[in-house]
Amino acid sequence: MTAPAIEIKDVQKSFGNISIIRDLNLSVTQGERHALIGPNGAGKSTTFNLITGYIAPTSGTVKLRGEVISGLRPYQINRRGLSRSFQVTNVFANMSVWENLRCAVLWTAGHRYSFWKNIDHLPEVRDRTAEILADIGLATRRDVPAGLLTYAEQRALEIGITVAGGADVILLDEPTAGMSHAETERAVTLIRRLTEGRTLMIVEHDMSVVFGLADRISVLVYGHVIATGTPDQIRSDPKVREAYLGEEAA
Amino acid sequence: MRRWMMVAALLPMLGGTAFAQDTVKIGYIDPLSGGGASVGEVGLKTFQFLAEELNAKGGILGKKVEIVPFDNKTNPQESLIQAQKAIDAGVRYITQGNGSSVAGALTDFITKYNDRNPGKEVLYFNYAAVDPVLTNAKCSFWHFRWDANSDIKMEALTNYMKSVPSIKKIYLINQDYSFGESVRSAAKTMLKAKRPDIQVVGDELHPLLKITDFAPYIAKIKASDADTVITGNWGQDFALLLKAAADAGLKVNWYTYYAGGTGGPTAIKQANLNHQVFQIAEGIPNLGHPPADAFEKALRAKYDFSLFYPRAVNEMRMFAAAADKAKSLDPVKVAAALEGMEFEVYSGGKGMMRKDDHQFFQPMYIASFGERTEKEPFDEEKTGWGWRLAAKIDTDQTVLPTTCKMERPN
Amino acid sequence: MLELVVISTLNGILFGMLLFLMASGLTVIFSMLGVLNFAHASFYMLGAFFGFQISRWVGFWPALFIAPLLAGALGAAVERFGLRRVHRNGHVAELLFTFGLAFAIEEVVQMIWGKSPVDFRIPPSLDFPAFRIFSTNYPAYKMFMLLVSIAIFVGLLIVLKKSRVGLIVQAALTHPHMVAHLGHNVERVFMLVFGVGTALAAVAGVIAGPALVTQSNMAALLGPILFVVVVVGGLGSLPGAFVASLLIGLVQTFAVSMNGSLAGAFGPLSPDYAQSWLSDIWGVTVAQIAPIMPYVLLVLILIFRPMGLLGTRET
Amino acid sequence: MTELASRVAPPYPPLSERIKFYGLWAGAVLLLLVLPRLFSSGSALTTFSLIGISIIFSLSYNILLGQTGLLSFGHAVYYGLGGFLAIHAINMIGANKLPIPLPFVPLIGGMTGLFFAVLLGWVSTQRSGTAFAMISLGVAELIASSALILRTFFGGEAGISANRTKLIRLFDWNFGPQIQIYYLVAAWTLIAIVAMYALTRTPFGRMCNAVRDNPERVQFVGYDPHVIRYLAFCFAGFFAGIAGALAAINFEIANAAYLGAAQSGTVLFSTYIGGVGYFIGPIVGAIFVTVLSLSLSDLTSVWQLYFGLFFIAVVTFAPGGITGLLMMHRPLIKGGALGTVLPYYLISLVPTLAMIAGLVLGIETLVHHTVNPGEDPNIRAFGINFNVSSPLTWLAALVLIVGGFFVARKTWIRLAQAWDEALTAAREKGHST
Repeated sequence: MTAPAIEIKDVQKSFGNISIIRDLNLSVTQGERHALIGPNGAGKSTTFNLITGYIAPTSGTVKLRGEVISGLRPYQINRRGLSRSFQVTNVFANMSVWENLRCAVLWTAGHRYSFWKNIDHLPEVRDRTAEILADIGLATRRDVPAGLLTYAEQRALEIGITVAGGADVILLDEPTAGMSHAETERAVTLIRRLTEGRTLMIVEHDMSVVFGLADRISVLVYGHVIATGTPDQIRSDPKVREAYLGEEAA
Repeated sequence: MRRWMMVAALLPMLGGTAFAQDTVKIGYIDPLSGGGASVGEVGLKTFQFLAEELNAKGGILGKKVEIVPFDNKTNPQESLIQAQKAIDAGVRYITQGNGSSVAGALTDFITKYNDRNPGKEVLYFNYAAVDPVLTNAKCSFWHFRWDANSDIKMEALTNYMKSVPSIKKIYLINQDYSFGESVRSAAKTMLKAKRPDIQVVGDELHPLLKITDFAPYIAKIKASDADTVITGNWGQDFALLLKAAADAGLKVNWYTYYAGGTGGPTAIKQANLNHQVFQIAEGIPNLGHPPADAFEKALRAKYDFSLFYPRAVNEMRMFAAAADKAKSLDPVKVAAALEGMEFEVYSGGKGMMRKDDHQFFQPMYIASFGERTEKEPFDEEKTGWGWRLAAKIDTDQTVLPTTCKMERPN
Repeated sequence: MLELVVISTLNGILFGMLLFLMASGLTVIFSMLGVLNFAHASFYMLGAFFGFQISRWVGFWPALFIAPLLAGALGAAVERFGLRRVHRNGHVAELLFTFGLAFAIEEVVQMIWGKSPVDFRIPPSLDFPAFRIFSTNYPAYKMFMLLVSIAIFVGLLIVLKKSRVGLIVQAALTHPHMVAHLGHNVERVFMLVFGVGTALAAVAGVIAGPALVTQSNMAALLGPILFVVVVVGGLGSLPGAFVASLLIGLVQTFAVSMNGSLAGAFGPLSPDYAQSWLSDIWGVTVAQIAPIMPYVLLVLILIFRPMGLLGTRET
Repeated sequence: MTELASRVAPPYPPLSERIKFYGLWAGAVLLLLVLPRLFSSGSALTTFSLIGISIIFSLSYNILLGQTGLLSFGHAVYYGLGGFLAIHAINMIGANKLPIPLPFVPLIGGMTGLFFAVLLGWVSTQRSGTAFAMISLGVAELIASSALILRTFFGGEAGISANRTKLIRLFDWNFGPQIQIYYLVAAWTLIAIVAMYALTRTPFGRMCNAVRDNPERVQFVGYDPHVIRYLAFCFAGFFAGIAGALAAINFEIANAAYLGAAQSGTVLFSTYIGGVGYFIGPIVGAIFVTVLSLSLSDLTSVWQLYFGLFFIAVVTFAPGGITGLLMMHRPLIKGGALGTVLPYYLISLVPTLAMIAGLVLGIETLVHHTVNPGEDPNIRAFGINFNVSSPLTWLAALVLIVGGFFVARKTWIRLAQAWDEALTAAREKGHST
């Protein structure tokens, strides 16, 4: 039996006296699409930040494929094959779309901090960048500075950067927030295609996206997972209905 | 007028070289902007006044004397650029005074330049940089100094102090750079030799122009129970030191090098230290020497400052005399004529340009600053106070040996 | 020994308060607008010269109020017509703007008042020793300086904590972005803050002018020490700047009073090392390095406690 | 290469572009070779040498500011230490007759800069932004102050001097004459420009840009922004050291002024004025600021005032620096719309120049009255004679300033409109950059 892609065990996080995350336990198996839902302020983004090393847990451990990663720096975690996107668009605004994607490819292509190679003469980097560029459908916008893209394009680029490094565990933080219905549909197709064969963990408010995309769903309320299960199990879970869907229904 | 140079300065960029000269150009390289500008400007006007004096008598060898100003911003590198510009503009005589670091860089530059460009030699007249090294270890045939170097001043000062029995405990406070260092070490060795009974109760170096509050230093002086302080401080470091002393009610006598510098008299008056501050210099107003008095009057009529550089007067007059003697304006010949030349100095008495190291020796005067009597007609910086002679040190009492090994051109 | 300790403490406090007087305006400007105002010292100098000129016409006390008002108005104008435009070009542009301004102000001051020091005197009503400790006089003017410093500190604290504008400013000190989104007339607040900051610098100038040397290079000579005070104290913290000023004043003053050196502690080096760089280090006394202590403090603070002594946010 | 990449990736530059690219470098080499033939005076050669040194120094600074987003107030530390080590090296090589010719000494300076950057960089670059700026300020003050305390090494405020001709000769050059120093500096400048340009086109160079734009995101593509900042800092230190060594060779002296705040300020000026957003920016800035600082003080005694006003004008109206200002015209030129804007430029030039002339006239007359009262009122500024005591001069200044300003403002508005229209037209033709 393989270790779960992500395993969160008894994690606590408090800022001062306020405890944001309490006894968080969560397990994401390899290859599944796992959605994390919950009302505003439940601690979803904080959970992402804890997993990716952006903040360190007050206590408890986070494991990536069985290895403890809590306490590591974000780039160390990233190098172990975990990548994330951001809720607020977070790209390299003054650099072109092409440069953005290429930066995301470099580390895994093994070029690291190399200052003796001409970046334009790295065929495998070029191929991989071109592949991602075509995948996210921005080929015609290749040389436009990222800061000048439309919102939807930036979101696509955001996902592109996230997957470009070839990480096999992908965390997406509200990838469709603020999009129109049509844009959302395109984004979901894109996510589905790009994360094929990888582990995906996603935070999302759009329930149609969640229930359409996820293999399993965890419900987070006040920094605590109250239920985990398939979409159907979650739909019928009374605790979830009471805590979350119940609210929306009311 | 420094605006003379305005367009001329751009000409060398276009490839011009020295053209036929009907003037003697003296390049004045000193700060004319930034922190040192107040001093540099006084020097420039003094030299321009002296050039006019020479021109009124027909110039040097019939040629008009012209002072060409170059702003070095008190920066050694900038000085070298300006020296290069001056040379391109046809200057063969450079004069500079502010900052021993600049002087050191300039001697080096001119020595190398003359070495590498035979036939185009340039002379360097130093009117105020007092680092002893310039006429000792780093001496150069092309450098002449009219100011007494700091060791000579200390020699003269200590020759006076050894005859003042009331001095028992001395405190040294100086700026932490080569000049301050040489004042302090010279004071210690000379006092030990001349008055072994005098105790040096404190020996302080503080950073140059970085102190805003001298109270802690004054507290130390006070704690040391000193009756006399020797300081080479100048500018803000001098003014703030005296003000802090006055604030704390410190009662000592001050022996200084630069009490007469810009802002110094104002600070002494503000601190109300009536005849407690002494200065060693090669000349002061109120000596009662009639030609000097006339010169002082004429200068004050034209500008709003008094003569701070009697040495500049000696320099310019002696330059004219040397050119006359050599019957040439060729710097090599003028240099040869200057070597060992004797001269009647501005304040009266004989001076001599020593051949061994190109250091000028002259009578030195110790004077105190304070309220005036009718014998002292001149005041300073509109304070109402003026200089009063305390002692004259004759030329032979100021002579020090040199370690200079002069390399003369063949 | 006791004498030196007592006097050094007193001197340290006095010097620290002078620093705070100069830095109080900067801490408000720097913390709130994020502007590294290199022209702050220039406004301090303008204050001194305005004070000098006005006190010649109407006396010192009116000058103490009029000069800061003038300088403050000038500062507000600089913010309104200059910095505000530059603001959108980023912090480096703002910084260079103030650089350029400092250059221009120095030259203008030279044009008007010349390059030599002016005779700016302590007012006769304060020109007497206030008290005497261990035979050292403490002039009344220094006590006055101390009082003004403390008054400014307390006054600023009250304004910041109690008034409406103060609350906005206070909020802007800790959460500059948030306040901008709250729809307050942030621009006007910024202009006001800049004006008040420069006016405070001018107050320091009027008061320090007679005690120090009023000359056109006084701004340049002050150097970056004020930034040290603000950063060591912590951005957005007025009490921090107060504590940092005191700390720097005391550290520097006590360092001056110490003569110790490595040579003094461990004996002189063997003559083999004479005239080598080792002998330089060996012979340096604590007093000699006193003035660079603030910068040591700055570097250490930024490495080990980047938010400063009492700061609330990282620089 | 895959078929996809050849379709989607940016095409490799065609031969014509590459010829243009290498032609540019060849042109630069040629220019450097003939320059001393056109301007042969000593101070012209000195000026060129200083420009070359300043170019290397400014480009090294832009590795920090423009490319990695690090604002340093202490870059002169590495320049200065490189200079000092170079001087000591020259003295040592000369005294021991070591077989190292002068042209290799800058490398020693570079290694010194690198060494100290390696030493001091790790703690300095832990943070970016204001914290980095303040640490660099503190470190710079500490080193500059130590330079005056450690006299044996730094030679006090007088500095250390050396004689560059005492080294073994290369091609029978003794490097005494300035022309030989010019060629030495020119060669090193070319090498340094090529090296620093190449650096921007490496994976590391691109990650520097990424760290500048968004250090947070860099962490999530596998990079440690601290390491990138540190490496950039080391490279900047290395090239600054080379520049410092060349300065030391040029002046044959190194002193505390090399390390000081003024030197750090100047490089910040040059780089920003030239434009941090372009590789060529610092080169333009270095040329401009060097020439300005060398010639302005000859033209007027209040050069500081003009200097200050000029910088205020640049940061206010041209945030991209001189290069940014020029580059703004690229879409117009490409779109062929420049012609429609040019007339407006010419129209607004007249009142703007009038206003500037009035300002200069006013300042110079004022200066004469305050600085040189009672002297000959017929003065000469910027090569023009005028009488300062005449009320006509005052009136002319006033009319020029006020009238110029109001007319100029009108023309500026028209110019801006014309500009916008031209840009829109150019954009429609597909030339957005």
